[in-house]
Amino acid sequence: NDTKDTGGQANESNSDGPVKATVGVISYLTGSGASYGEAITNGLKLANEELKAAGEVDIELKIEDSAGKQEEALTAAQKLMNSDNVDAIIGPTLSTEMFVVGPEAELNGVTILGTSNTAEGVPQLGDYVFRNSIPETMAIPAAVEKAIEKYDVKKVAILYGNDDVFTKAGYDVMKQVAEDKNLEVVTTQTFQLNQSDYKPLLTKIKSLEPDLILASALYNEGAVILDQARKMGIDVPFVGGNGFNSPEVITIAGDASNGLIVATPWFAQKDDEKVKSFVEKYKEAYGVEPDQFAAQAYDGLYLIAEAIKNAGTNDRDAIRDALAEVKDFEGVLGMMSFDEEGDIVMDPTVLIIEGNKYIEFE
Amino acid sequence: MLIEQLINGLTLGSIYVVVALGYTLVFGVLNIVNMGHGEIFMFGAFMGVVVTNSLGLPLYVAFIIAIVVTAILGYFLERFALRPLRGKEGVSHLAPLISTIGVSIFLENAAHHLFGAGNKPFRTSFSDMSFTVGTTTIYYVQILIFVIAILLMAGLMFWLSKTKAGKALRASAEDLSVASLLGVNTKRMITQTVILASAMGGIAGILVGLAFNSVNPQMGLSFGLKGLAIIILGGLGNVRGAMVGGLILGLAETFVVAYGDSGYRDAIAFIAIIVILIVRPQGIFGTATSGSRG
Amino acid sequence: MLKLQNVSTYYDKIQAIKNVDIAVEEGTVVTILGANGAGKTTTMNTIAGLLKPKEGSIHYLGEDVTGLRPDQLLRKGLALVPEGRGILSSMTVMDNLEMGAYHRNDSEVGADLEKVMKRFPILKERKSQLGGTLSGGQQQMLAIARVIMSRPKLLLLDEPSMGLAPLIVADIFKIIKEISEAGTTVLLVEQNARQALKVADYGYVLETGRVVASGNAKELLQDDTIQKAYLGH
Amino acid sequence: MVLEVKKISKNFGGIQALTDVSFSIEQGEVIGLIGPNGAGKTTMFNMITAMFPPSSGEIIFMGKSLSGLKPHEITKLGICRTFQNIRLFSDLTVRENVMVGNHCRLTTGVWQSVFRTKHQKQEEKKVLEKADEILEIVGLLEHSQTIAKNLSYGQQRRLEIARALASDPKLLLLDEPAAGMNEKETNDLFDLITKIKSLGITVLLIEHDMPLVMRICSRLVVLNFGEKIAEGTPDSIQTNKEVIEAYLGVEEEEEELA
Amino acid sequence: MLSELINPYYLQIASFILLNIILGVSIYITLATGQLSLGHAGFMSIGAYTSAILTLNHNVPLVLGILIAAIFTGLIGVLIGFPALRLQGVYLAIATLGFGEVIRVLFVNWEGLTNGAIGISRIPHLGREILSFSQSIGIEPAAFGLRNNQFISLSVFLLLLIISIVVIWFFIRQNNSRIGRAYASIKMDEQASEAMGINITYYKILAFGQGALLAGFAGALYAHMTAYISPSDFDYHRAVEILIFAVFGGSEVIWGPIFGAVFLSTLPEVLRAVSEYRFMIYGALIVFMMAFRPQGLIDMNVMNWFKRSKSKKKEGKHGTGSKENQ
Ligand SMILES: Nc1ncnc2c1ncn2[C@@H]1O[C@H](COP(=O)(O)OP(=O)(O)OP(=O)(O)O)[C@@H](O)[C@H]1O
Ligand SMILES: Nc1ncnc2c1ncn2[C@@H]1O[C@H](COP(=O)(O)OP(=O)(O)OP(=O)(O)O)[C@@H](O)[C@H]1O
Ligand SMILES: [Mg+2]
Ligand SMILES: [Mg+2]
Repeated sequence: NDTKDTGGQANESNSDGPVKATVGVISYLTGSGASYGEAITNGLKLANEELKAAGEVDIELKIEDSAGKQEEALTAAQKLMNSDNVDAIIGPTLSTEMFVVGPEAELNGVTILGTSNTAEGVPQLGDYVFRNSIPETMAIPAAVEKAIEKYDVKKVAILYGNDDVFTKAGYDVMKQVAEDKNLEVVTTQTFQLNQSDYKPLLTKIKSLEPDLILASALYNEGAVILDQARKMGIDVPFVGGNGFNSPEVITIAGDASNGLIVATPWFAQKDDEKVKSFVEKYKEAYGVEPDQFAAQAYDGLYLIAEAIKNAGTNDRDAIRDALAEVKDFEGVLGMMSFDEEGDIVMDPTVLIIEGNKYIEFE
Repeated sequence: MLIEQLINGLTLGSIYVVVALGYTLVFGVLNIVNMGHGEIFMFGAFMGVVVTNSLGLPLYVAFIIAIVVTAILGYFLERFALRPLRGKEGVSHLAPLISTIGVSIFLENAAHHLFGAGNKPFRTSFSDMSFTVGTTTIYYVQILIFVIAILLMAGLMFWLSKTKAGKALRASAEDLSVASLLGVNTKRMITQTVILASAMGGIAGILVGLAFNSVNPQMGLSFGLKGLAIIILGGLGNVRGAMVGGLILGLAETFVVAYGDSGYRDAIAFIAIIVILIVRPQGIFGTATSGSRG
Repeated sequence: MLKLQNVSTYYDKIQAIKNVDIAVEEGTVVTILGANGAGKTTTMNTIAGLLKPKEGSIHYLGEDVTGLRPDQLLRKGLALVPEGRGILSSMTVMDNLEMGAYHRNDSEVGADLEKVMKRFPILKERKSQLGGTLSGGQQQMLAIARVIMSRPKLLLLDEPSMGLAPLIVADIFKIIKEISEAGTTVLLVEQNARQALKVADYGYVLETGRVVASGNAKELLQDDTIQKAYLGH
Repeated sequence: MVLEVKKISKNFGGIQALTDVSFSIEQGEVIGLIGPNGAGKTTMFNMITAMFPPSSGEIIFMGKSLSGLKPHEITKLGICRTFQNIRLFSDLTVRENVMVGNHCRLTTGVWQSVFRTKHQKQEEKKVLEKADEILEIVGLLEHSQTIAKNLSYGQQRRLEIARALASDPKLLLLDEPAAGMNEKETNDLFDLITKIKSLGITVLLIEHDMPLVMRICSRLVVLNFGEKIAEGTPDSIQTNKEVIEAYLGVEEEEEELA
Repeated sequence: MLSELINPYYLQIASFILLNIILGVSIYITLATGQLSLGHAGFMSIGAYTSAILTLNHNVPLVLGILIAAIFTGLIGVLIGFPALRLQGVYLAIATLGFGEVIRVLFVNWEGLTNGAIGISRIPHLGREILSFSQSIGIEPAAFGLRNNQFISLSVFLLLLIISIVVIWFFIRQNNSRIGRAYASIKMDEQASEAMGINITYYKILAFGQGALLAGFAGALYAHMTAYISPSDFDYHRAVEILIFAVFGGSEVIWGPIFGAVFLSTLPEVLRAVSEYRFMIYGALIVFMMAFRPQGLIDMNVMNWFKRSKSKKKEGKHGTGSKENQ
């Protein structure tokens, strides 16, 4: 309802129909991370349908694949900026890609909004670089704090994927948090993308009897880790990072997923009209529950649309300025604003999986 | 913990063995490293998922379907990626390597479309069955995997060294036209070999699904690379070498994680082969073929 | 027994033999002579099924066998010892001999093995040595012993005396005679024209892929032009 | 003395290919190395050219021991060989094959090659001339642009000799150059070896073609089962009982020489 | 006017194609002596990291950083070349693949130096450095009627174009010389080459070193073209991609890998429209290609044909490759 209000303000500027704009999307659509890209583009498409129907802005999405590779992301960005002359860009999916594309967008003066980049330093790439995904520095401490409160944690084991930016960045935060909270780290173990066998490291962790396991993993690996850990008799709770948070965890690990604590901007079961309607529509359109990637992308496009609306034009600079101005925007993720650097400001929710469901962790 | 890790290592090693045997067999006969084998193995694993989870059929059906499907894939691989290269003038020895890499790229991406990019659960009641000795829990799956690895190896070894067909296979490996002059139907022999190796990949795929509950389109690459390292470790085309190499690698990886730095786990295989190749270029069990003579 | 009619074989676009007609009667020894590159090996490989003729037909034992594979022909009793011997160099001498009997299922394989070992004692001595490490002459022995193991009805030999010591060359020709006397028909390609014509009943002369002369071996041996071209007089 | 072979033995994992073989070669000789198949003749070539190290013994070339040298160093010293199974660089042209043979007499390095210095240009010119000169000698000049694998067998044999000659050898080792040749081609080969001899190059020849060997060699060394069983002039070898028994055979010998 | 024509998108693609050409040539050089290396992604990463670390942490000028990186990688190549001598064919391929993987794992774990999986960002960017340099000497892109981003893309493209031409020229010259003949003969028959007086140890290592140097050089350029590198940029897929350039285009003549790099780097762009299926198409194409032209698209015959049709215009000279039998 808030959206409608803000929308109302902008209406005056486009008396002669909706503001037209082209938004480029760089997404990871082929290759091992295609599932992320798929969720993102689904979220975007859904948002755009709604926006079109609302009729205040008329956005055309130009979606390009980056295959998760920097060069391809860069080429895609160049294509969008210089051939398709888009007015703003959403994406790319990976922080590594953003590191390459961000400066180039800055140079071209095109606003770029990351909806899934959680590594440190992304908004700092330039004035035109924004993100609406919460960084791990925000999510992980929130989750760990709550877990410590509840379970009286003294000893933790840390587990992380060391060959991936996302999980490695998450680990750096976990290490810091453990230090800040005076937790004893009994062991730190690493694994690699697409690994199948986690038994050796879990066996070791089990023998050290931690009270809590901090696991910086993407859900793909994380779910398998949970499954193998529970089978082995490790029943302490897990705290995961952003990437661990996905309904897929429950699909893959089943009962074993219970006890996973994550802090997330996105909670599909939230008692909120917007969220409910989004989840419903998304399920209807794509047959699965939206994960945070879809939700962040969905909100991302709304944010861009808001900026375009407020700018009242598709001028690249005007869009940037308008986006920086966005305050307390109500999306499916919650209330969002940007700080000076272009990073998101919002409160994450801490969730735990219980009874094969995400519920709010109190 | 030592015993548990030992079991972990043996389980992993046994899976590596079954993957590596597929490579070894094809290399032994065709002198070709079949880079598509890993992806065929991955398809085997997905068959397990589809049959047990999506269709809800029992495990043994999964084995059968996986074997059939991977055998068919093997046939196509031979038919389209290997046969056209055979007996052609001016074919560099890299050509089959590249064309099977083409197959692997194709299959991996096809799997993305067919099954989705992420992990798929592979849960069967059998994979939860276990017994406990002292403080150690042993799963029946682990025993099954070990037994299958041993059986396949023993069967292959017997077949290659003791049977007529095995000898014919080795003859074909060395010189196709000579083998055919000696009465071997080389075309059929080769097709059968690739099919057999692929079916073994299918079995390996299911075993991985059972053991780790982790099936994804990328597993072909990660296991495939290990498989390659193993056949080099054990000596190309050597069945016993594949067995020993696989078990050693499984144990080594496990113990690096248990007592060393888990960050280097993926490097172990290759550090080992680099060392082995420098010390013993023909692999642990490879026989030094005296170079061509003057 | 064997009849080539109008056979032409190509390597890609290069025609190696042109409209070749050759006939081999049962129980005889027939030799094909010709300079280097004349197409002798091509002819032999075409007969044995290693190469597919582009034109013409091959009849063997009254049956059209054009285009059959070598293994199918071997089952019909047609065997070739290829140029360069075709030893399986990473297999032992014993394995090589056993591979000779690959297509046989009868019970006499063991006895045959004994027989050839007796005929070629050096092979018995070296039976677990790898084929590739034998010297040239030893390899030739092995190749012949191996083909005997397959009990051919028609035996094609491509330059069996190449690179062999005089004593062994004599031995080889003696063996060819023996094989022939034991009832096997032999088609022989030789550089050693004189000796080949001596053991042969009939001869063909190939020149740049064509049959330019043929006739009774004794007559060819006396023929002037043949003498000039191939016998070095 | 050009070459002195001193008590060379070679054992291949149990197979004694050579046992204490000694002989020597004088400047300008054509010497024959003969013996039954498997006697160790090719192995002797492999010892001289360091393809394999000998198990024991020493080889002296022009007063210098060859022990521990690499094959290419030996070529540089002035020994070059041909192979029993032809081993040409099959995708190179005839001329290029010969030019490769001359490699060890050239000195241009990477930079000179790329920047085409004067020195490089001169060398290249010289090597081209030299290649054509040698091709003329072996009678392959008209085929200089042909790809080696497209040559006929006899021509390939001659190209191998040409390639070896390009390295300016003092001693040339020929391993069964007449194998697979008919009598006419063998006669041409005789002429070629005579020509080589007249260039002052010493030749060590392995050959089973007895008429050729007897005509061209001034001396013969006979191996049997890795041991030297005789040495001497062709006449004395032909009548040597042991050689006849092991190698030449009785009847055949008469016929061959008829 | 000019600014209408210069589209950074196309220049970007073209620059990456040029980079791939250099990589293709780098693998061609090692292949020229018959050594198949799947370790070029590893060499590339060594070059990339060396130059990135030097320029970023030690304030080494960009040009110097790239050169040092290339030479350093070349030296590593020489070191690897020695054990590689003992290996042949598939053994060498897999051992070098292993080398690449070991390097990658090392870079993942050696956080103090490489920042681990997070990678190194804010590496001096080639184009942006050129821009600030030219601005410092008073040349503004606007003087040519260009926007800054156009100027950057254009200058990177031109620089790479010059480098590629020099590299190709260098190796063509080398090929048509004593060195090239030695390489070719080693590729065909090592033992025979040795017997003909060629120091195969020297040349094989030289080739391996040259290949590594070139891959390291390309890696350094890559680091400064994207301004960000992480270990996963140099994984198995990269190694295979480089090899495929050479084999797809043809590894007999230098134009093969060049053509392969151009064709295969353009393909994904062309297939953007069907981007979901492009890798399937890519894979199928490789299989198809090998079945019909296993020697690669450009081989000796194609080159001879080119040469012949050229020389035919000059004079009616006799062609090569025809059969001349007696
Ligand atoms: N694989 C091949 N590809 C192309 N041409 C070939 C091939 N094999 C043989 N030839 C050509 O075919 C012709 C006949 O060759 P073939 O080997 O049949 O001759 P040959 O009479 O057996 O000679 P030799 O006495 O040297 O064995 C020759 O011109 C030869 O160059
Ligand atoms: N690399 C090797 N490994 C094992 N045995 C070998 C090797 N090379 C040669 N031999 C053995 O050494 C012996 C001598 O072989 P060599 O090739 O020198 O004979 P040769 O005199 O050249 O015979 P031919 O005239 O048949 O070529 C043979 O018994 C052979 O089996
Ligand atoms: Mg022939
Ligand atoms: Mg010999």
